[in-house]
This record gives sequence, structure tokens and C-alpha cells, in this order.
Amino acid sequence: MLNIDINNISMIYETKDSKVNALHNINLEINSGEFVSIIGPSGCGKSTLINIIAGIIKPTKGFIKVGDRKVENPNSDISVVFQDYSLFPWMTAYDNLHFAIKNTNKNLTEKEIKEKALKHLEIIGLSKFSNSFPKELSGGMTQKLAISRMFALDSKIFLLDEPFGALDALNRIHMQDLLIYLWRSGNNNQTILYITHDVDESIFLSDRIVVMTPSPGKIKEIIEIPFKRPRNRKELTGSKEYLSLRNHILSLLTEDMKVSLNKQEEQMRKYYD
Amino acid sequence: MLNIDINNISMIYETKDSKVNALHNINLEINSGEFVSIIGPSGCGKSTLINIIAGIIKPTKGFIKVGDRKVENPNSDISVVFQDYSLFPWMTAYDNLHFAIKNTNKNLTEKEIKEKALKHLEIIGLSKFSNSFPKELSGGMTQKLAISRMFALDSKIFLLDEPFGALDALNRIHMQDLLIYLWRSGNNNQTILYITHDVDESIFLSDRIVVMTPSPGKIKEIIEIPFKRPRNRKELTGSKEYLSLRNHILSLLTEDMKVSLNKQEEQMRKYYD
Amino acid sequence: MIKKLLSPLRIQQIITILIFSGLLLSIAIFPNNLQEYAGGFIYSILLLILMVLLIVELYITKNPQKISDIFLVIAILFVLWEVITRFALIDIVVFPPPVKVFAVYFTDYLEILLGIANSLLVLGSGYILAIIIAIPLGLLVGWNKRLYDLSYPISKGLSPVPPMVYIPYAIILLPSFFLSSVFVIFVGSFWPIFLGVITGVFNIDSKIINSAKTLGLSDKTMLTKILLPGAMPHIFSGAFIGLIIGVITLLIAEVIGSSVGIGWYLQHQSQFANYDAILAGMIVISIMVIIITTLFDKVQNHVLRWQ
Amino acid sequence: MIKKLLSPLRIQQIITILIFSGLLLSIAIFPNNLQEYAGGFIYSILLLILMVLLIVELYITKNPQKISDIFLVIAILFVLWEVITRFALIDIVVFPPPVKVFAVYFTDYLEILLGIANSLLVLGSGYILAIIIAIPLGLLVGWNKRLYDLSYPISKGLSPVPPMVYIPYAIILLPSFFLSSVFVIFVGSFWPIFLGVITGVFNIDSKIINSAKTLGLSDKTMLTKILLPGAMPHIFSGAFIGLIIGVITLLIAEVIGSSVGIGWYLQHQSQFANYDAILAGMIVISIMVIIITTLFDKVQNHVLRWQ
Amino acid sequence: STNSIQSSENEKIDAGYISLSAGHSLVFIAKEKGYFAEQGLNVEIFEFPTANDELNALSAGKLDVAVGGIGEPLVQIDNGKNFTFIGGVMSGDHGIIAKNKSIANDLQSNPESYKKYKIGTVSGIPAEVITLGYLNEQAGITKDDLDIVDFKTAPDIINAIKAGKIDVGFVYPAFQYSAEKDGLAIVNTTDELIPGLPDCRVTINSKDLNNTTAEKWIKYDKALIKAYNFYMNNHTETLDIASKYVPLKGKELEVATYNDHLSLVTDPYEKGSIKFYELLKQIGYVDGNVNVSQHFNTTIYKTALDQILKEDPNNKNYQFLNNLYETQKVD
Ligand SMILES: Nc1ncnc2c1ncn2[C@@H]1O[C@H](COP(=O)(O)OP(=O)(O)OP(=O)(O)O)[C@@H](O)[C@H]1O
Ligand SMILES: Nc1ncnc2c1ncn2[C@@H]1O[C@H](COP(=O)(O)OP(=O)(O)OP(=O)(O)O)[C@@H](O)[C@H]1O
Ligand SMILES: [Mg+2]
Ligand SMILES: [Mg+2]
Repeated sequence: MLNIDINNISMIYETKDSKVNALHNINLEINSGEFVSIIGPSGCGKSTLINIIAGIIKPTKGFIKVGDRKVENPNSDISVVFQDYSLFPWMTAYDNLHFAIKNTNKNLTEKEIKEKALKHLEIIGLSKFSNSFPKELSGGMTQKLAISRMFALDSKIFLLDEPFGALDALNRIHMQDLLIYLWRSGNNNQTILYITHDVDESIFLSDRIVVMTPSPGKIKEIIEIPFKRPRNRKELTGSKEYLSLRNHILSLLTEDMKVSLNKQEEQMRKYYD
Repeated sequence: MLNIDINNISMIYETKDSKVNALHNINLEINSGEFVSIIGPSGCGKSTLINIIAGIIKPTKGFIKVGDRKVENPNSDISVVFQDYSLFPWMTAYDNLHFAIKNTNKNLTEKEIKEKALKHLEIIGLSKFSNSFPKELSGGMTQKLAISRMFALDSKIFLLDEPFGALDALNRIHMQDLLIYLWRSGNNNQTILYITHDVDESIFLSDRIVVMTPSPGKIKEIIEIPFKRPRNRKELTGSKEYLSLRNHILSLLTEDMKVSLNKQEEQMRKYYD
Repeated sequence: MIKKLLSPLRIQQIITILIFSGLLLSIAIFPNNLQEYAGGFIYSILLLILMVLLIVELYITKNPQKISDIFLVIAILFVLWEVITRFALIDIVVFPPPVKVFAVYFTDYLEILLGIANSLLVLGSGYILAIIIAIPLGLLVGWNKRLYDLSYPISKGLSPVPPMVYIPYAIILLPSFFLSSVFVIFVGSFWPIFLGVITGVFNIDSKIINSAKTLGLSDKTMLTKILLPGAMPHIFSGAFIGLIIGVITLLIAEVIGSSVGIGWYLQHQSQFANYDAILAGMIVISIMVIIITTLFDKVQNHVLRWQ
Repeated sequence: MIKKLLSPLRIQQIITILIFSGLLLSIAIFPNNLQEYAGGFIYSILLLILMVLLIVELYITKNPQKISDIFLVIAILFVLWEVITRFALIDIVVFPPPVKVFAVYFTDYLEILLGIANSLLVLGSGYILAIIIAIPLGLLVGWNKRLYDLSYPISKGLSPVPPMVYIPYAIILLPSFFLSSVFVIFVGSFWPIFLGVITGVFNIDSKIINSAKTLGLSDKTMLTKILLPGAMPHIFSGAFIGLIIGVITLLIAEVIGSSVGIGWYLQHQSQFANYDAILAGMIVISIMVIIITTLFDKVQNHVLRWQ
Repeated sequence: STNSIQSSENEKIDAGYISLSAGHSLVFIAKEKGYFAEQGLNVEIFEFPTANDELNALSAGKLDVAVGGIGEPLVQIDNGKNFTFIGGVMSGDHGIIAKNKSIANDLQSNPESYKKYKIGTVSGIPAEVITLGYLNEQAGITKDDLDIVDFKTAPDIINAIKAGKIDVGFVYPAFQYSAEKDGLAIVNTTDELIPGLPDCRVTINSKDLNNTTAEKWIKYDKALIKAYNFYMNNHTETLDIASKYVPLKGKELEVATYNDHLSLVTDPYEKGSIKFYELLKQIGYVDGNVNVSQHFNTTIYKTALDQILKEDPNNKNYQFLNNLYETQKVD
């Protein structure tokens, strides 16, 4: 039962000769049990925001509260799948799962842990690779493993940073189903913050979508998704409401970007012609 | 003017206690100047194939010929953007470009190299970040930089492994345009082998699409894309022909996968219910 | 105000200053003979400087906890030193009290100062030579499989040869005693650097190497622009250990036909069992190393800022 | 067939065997006195063993080029050694010919064999102690910012203290000479390992650390399951250098109230300027280190197989 | 004296010494008081930690003369080095020390007692060689009969005795006195066991001795002989000079420079050296196949002494040296 209170967060990265205004006055309340997606162009500060919520980087201004507690450091209430899914390279696929389960579910017996780990490998179709080290897995497999590791944990809050980027369409749908299934079949109060580039994905999954714009990273609009759950992919994508929502989000994303991209395109043509 | 001859390639990874049959008797001829996409589910050996073509890993069987020459080692005829885009972490964005340009275009003057590097940064919209190290860039920015570095080279063959995975829709379209523009505005004999998960992307970009299936990685079908270039995205996606092609590819991909995914889904339900 | 005064950090600082003051007092109270009087004087000045430094540092540093901790530990060490020697818990000839050790600076300051200069020269020459040779060689060996296969076992066989064993050959073959000293430092610090470079090259992410290979780089560019920076983290740790060993090797290098240098000073004094002078010399060496490695760290942080 | 015989690799091997045969012949031809006769005998046997090894190895090894190269270099070194000493290019008392050096094994084999056993005991104890203490301590220090801030400058100050300086204190404070020797080895090999661990912890990818942090691990699990394996690549290079320094330190550690050990043997012989014995001893040490580090490499490759 | 500087051109000599005690004071005096310069020699002195390093530098031509050690040059000659002794700078005064008086008395009264105690040594130092030789001569005791362990330095031995880890130790000069001050007992000084044995020799390469160089070495010996005279006559100033080269002070320096067992004499000590070589052979430290007397050139020294005696015939110190020469020369 943990909600997330993002309170006036700003983040300025200072490097030797420049400042990057990555986030500017971000305010957002995510309710306990809610599924919120963040969508926004590259570099608008999505990963930065996730890292701040997870307690990995300290914001320049503002604070995060999870439940009643201010977030200062990473802790096991919050599980994260990073954009570059950081598995432990010295553990096999099985060990990565086993280790995570063991350390976050203290009251499981060794046998239960083992079972759980093997089950998870099965669910993501990697049983055959249980003894492989991460370097021996393909890009997509690694990603599936990282997500699966997160699923295996008993956290209250899940933060996912473009978790399905390296997956093909089918695996992607499978993982989406798994994610929703997990979220809904739990006691329904796990909170999920989900970063994606895929507008369809975000509509299908979320209760709310936060649209961000870059330089500095700001919230542009927050959109409620009115569809009842469980949602049916086919039905949904056919509906009028869906299409208009989709177009609205796309146009939001396009608005600021178009100008700069057009300029870049122009540069390109000038350069190569 | 270099074609790629993939001759009966097989690849078996041997680890301590298992063998993975990553590729099995792959035969494929890619013509000089052709744009070929590879599409297939996670783990079917796409990255492995690209690595073999680039000369980075030696196949268990078969050989690769580029032009008249057997590929034994990586060389500058072939440029690669890896799935995890390996920029040099100790060089700034600008230096990464500058270095690549300088070392592959030996007859440019320092001034020309500098101009070219700056131009490329502009085209991908990273001028502001020319002094940033890779770790200071967002996931999407890093990817754009890696692609841009490849564009800056003067190679005859480009191999791209899911290059646009971390990009949002708009940036993705921009980079696709850039890629096609570059490829067509050159002297039209650069050969491109492109790995993607996105069926729409593959149709829009390619002359031919190679569909692969996993365990062991094999070619399932090779599909000619009949659309004339230059292609118009809007027009194309509306056409009947496009939709039937799209469905065909999707069903190809789904065929084998469905079974195993359904099994996984079942496992999942059994487990969580 | 009171709350600030009672913060754990502030209390710690006050305790530290109290300890320093106590030590000062104890120097003033306990009677010393004339030679020790000089030592007591130098010791008092040192303590005063430390106190001032502590107070000043606390106002300008970004990390007051760090400074406070270090000074507290220094203060405690001084107290231990005093206690152990006052109560003669171990043979005070071998472990003399602070006043005796600091008295050495009064009598031997010239020898020590000249010694530092000479040591820096010998150490600098040998160490820099080691760096200049070990880095390109290590890159080459780390890069070329055949060269590596050959030189790795040879290195394993040669690296445990104690620098001492080279001394007769250095004396015979090199034109001057100075060069012999430099050579001995060189062999002392060479191996850690060399092995650091090789390990560094091996630990570069293979994706980066592959990425570089597809650029079709010349061997020279590959070595200088890819392998060198990529191996840097390991090179730095090897170079650090190499420096430490170089300093230790000074003790045998500076006694080759020479009577100057902080290494010679230590060796010379230890022949005569002057433990006060040995400790005084060691303190000088330690401070020297702390200063050198602090500069070293600055360079390292700059070079590795991409990490 | 003929083509295979004329491959560069095969030619190289034939040349190597010819060189070895030449050396054997030269031993037989040149007259030696009685003591050197024994040396010549041992030398001949060594050469024969090397030849047989070469031929055998070539049939069972996966990397014949490597073996061929190493043996060729060994052969060339032997030839150089012969030439330099036959023509007395440098003082042959200080750099004696092979027959003289190998003759030492004839007279001193007992001392050397016992010495190896004793040295392995002393080295093993001191080195393992250093590993046992340096690794947990290093993990702790690398992990805890405050501890690091405090102990890094202290380490920098203590690491250049030559093991020699500790000897008087070891003699006085430790209950036996054996423990004194062990202690000296310990301080010799401690620092490289300790610094290796710390650098290792720092070089773990911060993403992995963050990922671990979100698992809410206990400190103990964090240290043993994340920091330890993550720091392993650097720990191994530190431990390698630590071993080398430990071996070098044997030379001073084994002359603390002892008259056995390969370090003692070298030191003892150098008192009597017996350079033949010193070289013979060095060859033994080198072979010892090559064997130990080869085992070491095996462990390393297994532990780091995930890389 | 200014006369002699002008009369001969300045000849450069690189001389080595070792810094184990005040025993090389004659070299320091000759340098500091200008006796070398007076002879027209430009002597530069180099310090070494061990006599072996110094002798290696000598045979490699990096030094012209090496001052120091008796065992080391004899061992190296035995190993095949061609050195010649042309003088010396000290003899006597190596020490055997014990944990307490009663052990010391025990050892003094009965050589057999050495077998009872744990003994520390630095291999090859004169105190060890002479004691072992003495025990062998007196009681047929060999090294194998003794419980003897090695240390790197004399101070280590003293610390080990003080810490109660060993009972007896062999040390080089002056350390027996500081040990005594720390409560240990002196058993003997080596001159009490076997008298007439020298220590630090003046050694040159034999090939560097011929008709043209003889003059140079005569001058070198003359400077040392004059330094001996100075040493005998000027105690305080000698101590001042020595203190510049050795890190000893006050009483410690005094006892290291002047005591009943020590004599900083310049004689080549041919007989004593040959005796020392025999001891080395007797205890198995050398093969003993060399005729050591062929490695002495006493003419140089005798000529130097005669020239000085001619200038100053009534000088007691020179006369003493002359008498010593007569007793030590081998016919
Ligand atoms: N460590 C850093 N140092 C300096 N600047 C940084 C750092 N990390 C991120 N930035 C900058 O902050 C901005 C936001 O980065 P962030 O990674 O949060 O973007 P993002 O929205 O996740 O983008 P993407 O979709 O491409 O992953 C970018 O401009 C980036 O250059
Ligand atoms: N270094 C390796 N060692 C052992 N097995 C490997 C290694 N690299 C890849 N594999 C295996 O080879 C198979 C193909 O991997 P590959 O990376 O080529 O797949 P892919 O098609 O690129 O997948 P993705 O779309 O997920 O990136 C996988 O089963 C993988 O586990
Ligand atoms: Mg991101
Ligand atoms: Mg892949």
C-alpha cells in the first residue's frame, strides 16, 4: 500500500563545462496500486526521474516520498528494471533469479526459492538457459531475464525503464500480458511506473499516461485512460475512443519535436545534397 | 561494389555443460547496394549472424565472402552498429565522431573532419552535447550517436543490429529517413543488412526481408518487397498490398512462436493462480 | 547554536582539539634533556600546525567529516605513541618516544632535505623510465596474442627476481652508480606497471575492441587511442603499486656507491640501529608518498573522468 | 608431407631442436673440471628433458605455436648464456657459465629442496594471511565511504614502509622467528592485495551496484555476493603482484633467526658472493613462481569465466 | 706540503668504503685533512652497503680501490678474482655477546658450552669466522655442532637476544659495546680468541698495479699512514671527522673509534690475512686452493712507510707501524 509523491523535483547535471537541465519542477502523485506510464522524446529526463524515485541519484531540488517515508537511498520496497537491465554478470540466469528471490523473500525455504526460480525461467522460456551467464544470452533474452527477476521480487513498487525495447513483437505481447497478469493477480496494490516509447503499449497498459517534453524535462499533460480492465487488445485497438486517444498523444509528442526534427532533416539534406 | 555471400554458415556455442545451436546452415546472397532486413524472434541468432559477417566471431562451419575476399577479421569495409552500440566511453560525443571519421577517411583535412563531425552532431540534434561523455547521454541519445558514427564512415557495407530500439517514434522515423537518405544519396552501392523487430520498419526500409526461426536459427522465408522508392510512409501503410505483406510476415513470425508462448502463458497462469 | 555545538561532528572535533592540547601540555610538563628539548619544540610546532590545519580545513573543505576523522585518528596515534613510550611498553630504544624522533629533524635536517631531493631524482628517473617502457610494451603484449603467449610466462619467471639480485650486474654494466640506482628502481617498479597494462588490455570490453576493429584502425591508433585509454583504470592501479615498490626499493638502490638520499639515510641509520632516525626517515617517506600519490590521484581523476 | 615439413612452424621447431643439440654437443666437447662435470651432466639432462618436453608437448597441446616460441626463446637464452660466458663478455665470476650454475644443484640439492619446503611454508602462511585480512577489509573500506575517506590516506602513508623496517618490531613482539618471518611476508604482500580490492570495488559498474541496492541486500550479502565477485578481476591482479612481492620479501624474511629457506639461501650465498649459487637459487625461485602462478591462473580463469 | 701538490699532477682515484662502523676513519681523515690532496691525489669516496658490492665495482673498474672487509675479498679471491692487498685500515674488535654475564662466563670458561646455546650471526662476518675457527682449533667443534641462525644485521641479533629469543650473538665492531649498555654481556672480542687477525683491507685490482701505477698507490698508502698518525694524536678532531660519516654520537662514537681491542692500523697484515684465509678454509667457507700471499704487495706499503719515516724518523706512531710490518711480513 505505497503511493509515490513526486514533489517539485528538479535535476540539473553539472559537468565541467556545461549544465543540463534534465528535469524541471516535476510534481506527480502516483496512487498505490496505480499503473502509470511515462512517455516522451529521447533525453526528456525519463530515466533520470526513475533513478531519482529509486533513490539512486539525488535531485537538485525537491523530494520523493514513498508512503510516509522520504526516499534517500535505494531499498527493496522499490524494484527497478534499468534501461540497460543490470543483471549480475557473474551469476548464471538461474542464479540471478535465485539470488534475487532469496534476498527479498526472507521467509521462503530453499526448496520454494528453487521452485520459484525455475518456474520463472519457464515462464519466460529460458529453462534451457538456466546455466548460461548473461554474456551468453541474446539481447532479448537478457531483457526477459531482467524483467523476470523483477517479477520474482515481492516489492510494492515497480519501476520499469523501457523494459521491452529489445523484444520482438510476440515476446513483447507475452511480457506485457505477464506484467499485467502479475500486477492484477497480486493483492492489487503494487504500484507500477512504466517508461516506454510505444504509444499503443502505454495505452494498453496504463491507468494514466504522463507525457513529458524535453529541455528542460517537464510534464506536458497527464492523460487518464478510461478503458476498463481486463482489456482485450483486439477490441481496444479497433475502438474509436482508442484511436482518438492515440492521435492526441501522438500529436502531443509531435508538437515540439517536429520543429527541431524538421530542422535536423533540413540540415541533413543540405549536407548530403 | 561489394556483395555479401553467406555460405552455409552454422554456429554452435559450446559452454561448459551445454551446446547452443545458434545458426544452422544459413545461405544468403546479399547483392551490392541492396537493403536487406532480418527479422525473427529473440534468440534466433540474428546478432550471431551479424557478428560472423563482421568477422568478429568465427562460425563453426561455412564462410562469409565479401566481394572476392573471405572475411576472417573485422575490417573497415564493414561498419557495424552493435545491439549495445559500443561507443568509446573515454571519448566525448564529438571525439567519438571525429575519431571515426578521421580513421576511415584518410584523405580528409583536419578542417573537413571537424566540419563533418559537427554536421553529424547537428543532424542528430546533439550539438549541445558535443562535449558530453557517453555516460552523460540518455539511452536514446547514445543510440543516435552510435548510428551517426556509422553514417560518418565511408564503408561499403553497413550492418545494423536493432539500431533504433531505444528511440521514440519520432526520432525513429527521423533516423529511418536519415538512413534511407544516406543510402540512396551515396553512389548507391552501399549494402545494408538491418536487424529489427518492427515489421513495419522492415517493410518500409528493405528490398528483401529475411525471416528467421529459432532453435536452431534457420532462414524460414525470404520476402521481396515490391514497393518503388522513394517510398511515402503514409501512402504505403494505407495500401492493400502493404497490409497483406505485413500480415504474411506476422503470421510467419507467429507460427512457431505461438506454441511455445502459449505454453509459457499457461505456465504463468498455473503459477500465479 | 547549542544544538550545532552538540552535533556529533562538532563534538568529535572538540575532542580532537582537546587531545592535541593535552599532548602539547604533556610536552611542556615532562622534563627533557637538551636534545629532546629540540625534539619537543619541533613536536609542539607540529601539533600546533595540525590544530590550525584542522580548524582551517574545517572551514574550507567540502567534506568536514573526512578531515575530522583523519585528524582524530592522528591524535589517537600520537597519544598511543606517547603512552607506549612513556610506560616503556616496548623497548624504547627500538621504539623511541616522539620527542626523540622529532629531535632527529633538528640534527639531521640537512641530510634529510638533500636526501629528499636526491631520492626524488633517482625515484623519478627510474619510475618514469619504467612507465615509459612498461606501457607501450604492455600494450603490445596485451594486443598481440603470440607475443603475449611468449612473454607472459617469461614475465612470470622474471618478476620475482628481487631487485637486489640485479645490483652486481648493474654495477658492472652501467657506466655510473647513479644509473645503477636508477636501474634498480626501474626493475622494482616495472613489473606491477607492466602487468597492470596487460590486465588492463584484457579487461577492455570486447564489444569496444570489436567496435574499434570495424573502424580498420592502424596498429598505432589502436594502441594509443583504444587500448591505452581502455586499459587506463588498471594501468593506474599498477602504476600506484609500482610507485610504492619504487619507494621501497630506494632503500637498496640509493646505497650503491652513494651517501645521499632518503633511502640511503634509512639504510645507513639502520646499520647503526638508530631507530629514532629510522622512524623520522619513515615519516618523511610517508609524507612524501602521500603528497606524490595525491597529485597522482588528481591526474587519475582527470584522466578517468569518463568513467 | 614435404610441405608440412617446410611450414614456418615446423622449421622453427627444427631449429630449436638443433640449437638444443648444439648445446648438448658443446657440453660434451669442451673440457670441464670435476665439479663442472657434474654441472655439465645436470645441464645435459635438463636440455634432454627440454627436448623431449618440446616434442611431446607439440603433440598434445592445442597451441603448438606458443610452445614452439617459448622453447625457441629458452634455447636462444641458453645460447646467449653460453656465448657470453665462453667469451667472458662479462665477469664470469659474477655471471658464471651454465655448467657452473647447474653444478650447484649437485652440491646443494638438499639445502635447496629443504629451502623450497620452508619457503613455501613461510610464504604460504604470510600470503594467505594477507589475503584473508586484505579482502574483507578492502571490501569494507571500498564500500563504506567514511571508512574509505579515513583509511585511504592512512594506507598511502603506510604502504611505502619497507618490510625491513618492521623486522625489529617483529623480533621483539612476536613469539617466534617463524612468526616474524611470516609477518614480514604478510606486510609485503598485504598492500597490493588491499589496494586491488578497493580499486576493484570502485570499478564495479555503478548500474550493477544500484541494481543490487534495489534488492535491499544485507551488508554481508552485499559484500560477499556483489562486491567480492564484482571486484574479482582487480583482486586477482592485486593478489598476483602481492605474491610476487611476497616472494621477493622472502629474501629478508627468511634471515630472521633462521638458516633454511630459499630466501635465506640466496641471502646467505650473496654474503659469500657465490653468484653461481645465486643464479641457481633464482632459477629455482622462478620455476616455483611459474608453477604457483600457473595454478593461480587456473583458479582465476575458473572464477572469472563469466567475463 | 704545497710543494708536493704542485710537483705531481692531480691523479684521480675512486675509492669505495663501507659504512658498518667507525673503522674506516683513516680514510675519512685522509680525505678531510687533505692528506690525499697533499700527495697529489684527487680521491673521491663512495659508500657501499656491503663489501661484495664494493668489490664488484672494483673488479668492473668502477672503483680504483676498495676499502673494507677481510672475509669478502678473500672469498672473492678464492672464487677467482684477481685482487691485490696493498694495505689496511683496521683490525680487531669484533664481538661475541651473550644474554647475561653467566652465559658469558660459561662460554669464556669452556668452548664446549657454545653447543648449549642458540647463537645468532650474520653469515660470514669476522666474529663468526674467527669464533668458529677458534672453536674448531680448540675443541674440534664444527658449525654443524652448533645451533646457529642467520640474521641480516647486527642490530637484529641484539634485539633477538634482548627479546630472549636467542642467547648468544656474533656482531661487528662497536655493537658489543652498545649491547653491553643495554644490559647484555660481552663474551669476548675476537682479538682475545685469536690475536693478530686484521679486518678491513685496502684492495685493488692486480692488473692495476704496475711500474707506472705503483707510485700512485705508494702515495695513497702514505696518505693513510699520515692519517694514522693524526688518529693517534688528535682524538677529539678524529671523532669530529668520523661523526660526519657515521651516525654515531658521543660515547658511542668514542668507544667505536678508540678502545683497547681496536687498532686502526695501515699494515697489510699479510700473516694475519693468510691466517684468516686458513680459518675460512678450516670452517669450510672457501675451497682454499689459492696462494693468498701472491695477492699481497707489501712493497708498496713498505716504500710508503719508509718514505714517511725518512721525513719524520722519530715519530712513535710510524715506528710502531714499522715494527708491526716486520712482525706481519712473510719472507
Ligand atoms: N550522468 C549524467 N551526466 C550529465 N548529464 C546527464 C547524465 N545523465 C543524463 N544526463 C542528461 O540528462 C538528460 C536526460 O537524460 P535521461 O537519461 O533522463 O533521458 P531519457 O528521457 O531517459 O532519454 P531516453 O529515452 O533516450 O532514454 C539528457 O540530456 C542527458 O544528456
Ligand atoms: N557468447 C555466447 N555463448 C554462448 N551462447 C551464446 C553466446 N552468444 C549467443 N549465444 C546463444 O546463441 C543464441 C542466439 O543468440 P543471438 O544473440 O544471436 O540472438 P538474437 O537473434 O540476436 O536475439 P535478440 O533478438 O534477443 O538479440 C541464443 O540462444 C544465445 O543464448
Ligand atoms: Mg532513458
Ligand atoms: Mg541480438
